Amino acid sequence: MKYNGNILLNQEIAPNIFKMIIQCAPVAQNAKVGQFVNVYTKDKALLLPRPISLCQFTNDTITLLYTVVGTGTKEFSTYTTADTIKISKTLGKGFAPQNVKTHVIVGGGIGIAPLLALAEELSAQNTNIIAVLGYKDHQYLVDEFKSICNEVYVSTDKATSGFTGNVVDLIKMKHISGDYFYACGPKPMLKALSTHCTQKNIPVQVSMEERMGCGYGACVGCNCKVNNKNQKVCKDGPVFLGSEVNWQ
Amino acid sequence: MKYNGNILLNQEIAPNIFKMIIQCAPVAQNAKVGQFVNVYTKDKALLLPRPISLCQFTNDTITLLYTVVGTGTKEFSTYTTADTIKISKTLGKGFAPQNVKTHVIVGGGIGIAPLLALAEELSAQNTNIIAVLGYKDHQYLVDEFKSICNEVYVSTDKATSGFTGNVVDLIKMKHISGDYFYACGPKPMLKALSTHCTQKNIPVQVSMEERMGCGYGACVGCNCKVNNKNQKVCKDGPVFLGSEVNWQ
Amino acid sequence: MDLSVKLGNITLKNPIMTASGTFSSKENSEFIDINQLGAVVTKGVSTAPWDGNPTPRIAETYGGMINAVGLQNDGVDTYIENELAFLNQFDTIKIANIAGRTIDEYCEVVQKLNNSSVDMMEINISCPNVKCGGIGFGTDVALAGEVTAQVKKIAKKPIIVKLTPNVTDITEIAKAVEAAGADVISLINTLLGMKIDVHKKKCVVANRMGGLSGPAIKPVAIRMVYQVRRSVNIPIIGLGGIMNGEDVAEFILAGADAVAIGTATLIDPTAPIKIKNEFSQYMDLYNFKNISELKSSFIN
Amino acid sequence: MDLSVKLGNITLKNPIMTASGTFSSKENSEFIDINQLGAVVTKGVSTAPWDGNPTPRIAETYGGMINAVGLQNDGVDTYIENELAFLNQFDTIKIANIAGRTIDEYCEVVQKLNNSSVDMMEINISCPNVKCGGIGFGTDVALAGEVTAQVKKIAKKPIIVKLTPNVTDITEIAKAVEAAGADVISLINTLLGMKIDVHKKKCVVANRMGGLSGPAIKPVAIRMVYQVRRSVNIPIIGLGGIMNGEDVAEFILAGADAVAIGTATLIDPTAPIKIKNEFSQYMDLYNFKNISELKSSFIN
Ligand SMILES: Cc1cc2nc3c(=O)[nH]c(=O)nc-3n(C[C@H](O)[C@H](O)[C@H](O)COP(=O)(O)OP(=O)(O)OC[C@H]3O[C@@H](n4cnc5c(N)ncnc54)[C@H](O)[C@@H]3O)c2cc1C
Ligand SMILES: Cc1cc2nc3c(=O)[nH]c(=O)nc-3n(C[C@H](O)[C@H](O)[C@H](O)COP(=O)(O)OP(=O)(O)OC[C@H]3O[C@@H](n4cnc5c(N)ncnc54)[C@H](O)[C@@H]3O)c2cc1C
Ligand SMILES: Cc1cc2nc3c(=O)[nH]c(=O)nc-3n(C[C@H](O)[C@H](O)[C@H](O)COP(=O)(O)O)c2cc1C
Ligand SMILES: Cc1cc2nc3c(=O)[nH]c(=O)nc-3n(C[C@H](O)[C@H](O)[C@H](O)COP(=O)(O)O)c2cc1C
Ligand code: FES
Ligand code: FES
Repeated sequence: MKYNGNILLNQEIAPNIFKMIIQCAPVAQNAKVGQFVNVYTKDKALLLPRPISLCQFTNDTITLLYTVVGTGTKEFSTYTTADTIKISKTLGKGFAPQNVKTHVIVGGGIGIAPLLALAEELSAQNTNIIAVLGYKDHQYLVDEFKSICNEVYVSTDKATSGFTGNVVDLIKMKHISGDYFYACGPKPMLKALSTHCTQKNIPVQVSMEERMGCGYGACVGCNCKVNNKNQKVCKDGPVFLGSEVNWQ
Repeated sequence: MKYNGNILLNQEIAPNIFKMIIQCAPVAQNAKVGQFVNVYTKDKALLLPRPISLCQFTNDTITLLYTVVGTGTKEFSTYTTADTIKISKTLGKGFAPQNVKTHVIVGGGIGIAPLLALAEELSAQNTNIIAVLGYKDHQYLVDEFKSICNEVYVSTDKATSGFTGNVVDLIKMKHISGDYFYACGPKPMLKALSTHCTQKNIPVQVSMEERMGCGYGACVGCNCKVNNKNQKVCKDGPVFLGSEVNWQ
Repeated sequence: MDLSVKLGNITLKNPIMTASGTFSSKENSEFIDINQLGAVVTKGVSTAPWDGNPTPRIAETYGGMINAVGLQNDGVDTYIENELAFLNQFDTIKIANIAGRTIDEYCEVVQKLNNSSVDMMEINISCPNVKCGGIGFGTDVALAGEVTAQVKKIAKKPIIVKLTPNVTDITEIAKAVEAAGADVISLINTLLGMKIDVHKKKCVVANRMGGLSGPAIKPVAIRMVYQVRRSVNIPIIGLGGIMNGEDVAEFILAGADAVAIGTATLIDPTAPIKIKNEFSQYMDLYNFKNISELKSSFIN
Repeated sequence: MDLSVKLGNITLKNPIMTASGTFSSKENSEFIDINQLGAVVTKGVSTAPWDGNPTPRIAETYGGMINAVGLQNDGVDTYIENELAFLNQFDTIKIANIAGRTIDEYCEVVQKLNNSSVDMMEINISCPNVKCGGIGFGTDVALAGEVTAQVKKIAKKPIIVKLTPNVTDITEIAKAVEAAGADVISLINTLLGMKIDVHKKKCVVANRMGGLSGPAIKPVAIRMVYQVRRSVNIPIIGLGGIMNGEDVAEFILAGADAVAIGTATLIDPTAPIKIKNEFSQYMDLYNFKNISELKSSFIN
């Protein structure tokens, strides 16, 4: 089932990174942090929907942040507020916000997007939130995180500002720690962070990414071994406990 | 090579029949009566261009008349003046207007469209033009023909107005004749008219239609036997002498 | 309008089935009413659990997709306990799709399903034959007949044999499985395909090659259904690239008795019902009162 | 950047060729500069004129097209007088595509072209073999080898054998034609397909079945080039669904030495040049200095 959404905003917020706000109450109503939607292209040569995480949401809107990497995301980047967009309902099991004193949120690249909704939800509790954000070069969402987090650390691969290197190195160097970690980003980052957290005996929820066919659990395309069992990233995840993922 | 045209008008002039005026000087400049253009769809599931005849043209515009029959023409019917449309240069050898006293123009259905440009060109000569137009039920372009032809006869398959039946029967019944015939329409009509003209010893140019691949002479998809030789409708035609077509 | 069709002794309330591997009963039931389907074909099941291929398993192609799931499944026992038990609540025909690497493996699954609630079993002969060095059962006339005959010997439910299109002459294989006792033939499975990422300079799916499905392959499927319809007398389930109601009609005109929806369901979980409704409208448009009327309207 | 490639002894200035039957030298020369092409492959030519199939010959499918032209051509004598004479003015490699219903017919055409200006000849073994009851030369290992061997015996120019994808195992056919002396292999020809008009209730093309081409079939072509590259040592011309410069790179990464543009040229007569330019840009983007660098960048 496809829902029609109205585009309220579609703006390039950093080179090749777009922020799109879609008005679609039936979809937004059921949104949970860490979920994603399947976004359909108009280009009929492309059959499969594009999974994009919820960056933020309200009662009747969802906000997506996407990098233009191929034909589909290039198409999305051309949409204006005159266009409508077809999306699925929200899919997947998102993050499970914990009840602890200090949360550490770790994002790499476009994986930072879904963590904003998480930070917003956590900020409703009266707890400490530390965000560690890693970028290739250009930064985005840093201000949004700063306005709701107690501490925000930034690293870039290229020396643009802040720490140069990857987020896990930054965490180690600055001894950033807390009671619970949440992360989203490239697999090597998630793996390194999981290893780090497991050593320190701190639980970490990681949002995994895998090439998807259907996004709702029918095709078994997005397999991930968790606790030695085959799990569907789209349906059983995308969020798993880092300590339980069978990293390869 | 595809040209970008601006849509100046796209209007339903009869049920399912649309008139589209496209501004595209490089294409319009070389237009000849009886030629067609390849029109490209935006729908990428459809690869092949749609051949549509020139109904009229000026120095910088071409006018197309098209029936909505399938996916491609349905897409065209949704275009507005905000859209651009991709077309080829004008293709094919069109009608060869003759220098005679009385011209008879015979059109059936959407085949009437390219005959308007022909009538306009012939009307520049100071000669007699008789038009015989056959419709299923709803009529279009009749006023345009009336304003430039000396006589206009109309037939409809369903008794809406004028003669009920096909154009060839009408021609026979009313003894419509002249020095030279030009025709465009469904194959059975062209065949019957050619037989009639050959009997009466009057030359007739017929514009043939065949399912096309390329429209410019590369694929040999649009074969038609003329004078016992294989001819390409798109390149050697679409207009042939009715007496030379090997009718099947 | 009567949309019911018969596959041998089994009557389907309408010709719309799901295609194996593209429909998950629990997941899809959240989107559609399974009672409205002619039949549900579940994903390939083997004796013991299979792990499938490494990821990525999916690639997108022009008008199609490639999958190399590698028949990952939890084995027939879990299948009976979970998916089949779940399906029992619905009023539809239940068809198990069976995978195996040897004839014995196929037979073992059939044996276990004989006393289950499945109505029919579909033998997927695209699996590699381990004994014959990995050559597919479905690409060899003798092996295709052999696996069919052995399965038929023990099966207590009607047997559908699902053919692969990756063969020189589909009619030879179809005739062999009919001669060996198949009750129904289904076709086509996926075409073997590959996609290379020109930026990463490597194959998109980890397994390199995979199965091409979707509307891109429909002309091959229609051709094969047409050829097989003129070569055998048993019913045919047609599939490959069905995206809408007219595609269903095209398969039935080509000679199919029922059809299955695959890739379309992955794109949109409600596709089988949407397509069923469109097909009803098509039947209405031409005033066909039943499927035979449509079928016999074909002008050969 | 050096785009030149070698097919045996013959050097092409770039890997972009035209695909047989989708390019007409005179017609296309009105749109593009033929001198810029690596090679021109002309449409199938036979001993005597062939009439081809009745119309309609063309159908459109999702991301592809079906053609059943039926190798209509005016015979080899007219070909030499007209198209070849016209092509002589251009600085490009000229390749004749040869059709035949018997080995003798193939040989007769080869004989006549031996003393012409063609640089290479491409044997299209998808034609039905009249002697063996219409079975295609290209679908039978022995016949494929036989026609290649006979042609090679008399040919004074390098011989390309063009394979059909409608086979169970393309590598067997490829190995047979290599063993029989083929200098180059080209693949793929079209997949056998069919389309039915659900409103008219009949096949869209008069011949019922036809050849499916276009981007829809590219994954099958890539897979076969990949397989054949790992089975034979002679050069490969890859084709099937190439629409842009990245598609060219994909074929070369899969193992092709040169590529041919088919359906894309029918859609847009300037396609071969447009695609060549896009491919140059791709080479530039990754700083490849020649085709071998691209080829060996493939991560297997
Ligand atoms: C659960 C999930 C959530 C995601 N959330 C976001 C998000 O919030 N923002 C965002 O920008 N991207 C997100 N992605 C990735 C996004 O889905 C892909 O970037 C997108 O589908 C690419 O589409 P395309 O047509 O532009 O690229 P294509 O033309 O399809 O491919 C271009 C390149 O992109 C890569 N790619 C394509 N599809 C995927 C995929 N499904 N996963 C990973 N890489 C892929 C491949 O390397 C390919 O070579 C998410 C993916 C998943 C699985
Ligand atoms: C030289 C030439 C000039 C033409 N001029 C006109 C014109 O001025 N106005 C106009 O309305 N139409 C014209 N046509 C026909 C027009 O090209 C087709 O109606 C159009 O391509 C259909 O496209 P579609 O995507 O809507 O239909 P599709 O979805 O492709 O097909 C729907 C149905 O339309 C018919 N059809 C499709 N393509 C053709 C074709 N090339 N020729 C005949 N029938 C076809 C078939 O019966 C098919 O079942 C012309 C055709 C030719 C060859
Ligand atoms: C992700 C995926 C998994 C599949 N798994 C199976 C399977 O387990 N058994 C089987 O017989 N066919 C399987 N198939 C093939 C489909 O059932 C069907 O034959 C094929 O996809 C063509 O139909 P379509 O074009 O409608 O998808 C699978 C196809 C896909 C796309
Ligand atoms: C209209 C048409 C005519 C063709 N004629 C020939 C031919 O005469 N000889 C031949 O070997 N291949 C012929 N082919 C096949 C093409 O050369 C090519 O192998 C096939 O179309 C796949 O490439 P593509 O997808 O780029 O079109 C023809 C293809 C088309 C579409
Ligand atoms: S993407 Fe299909 S099961 Fe996850
Ligand atoms: S349509 Fe291709 S030659 Fe006429």
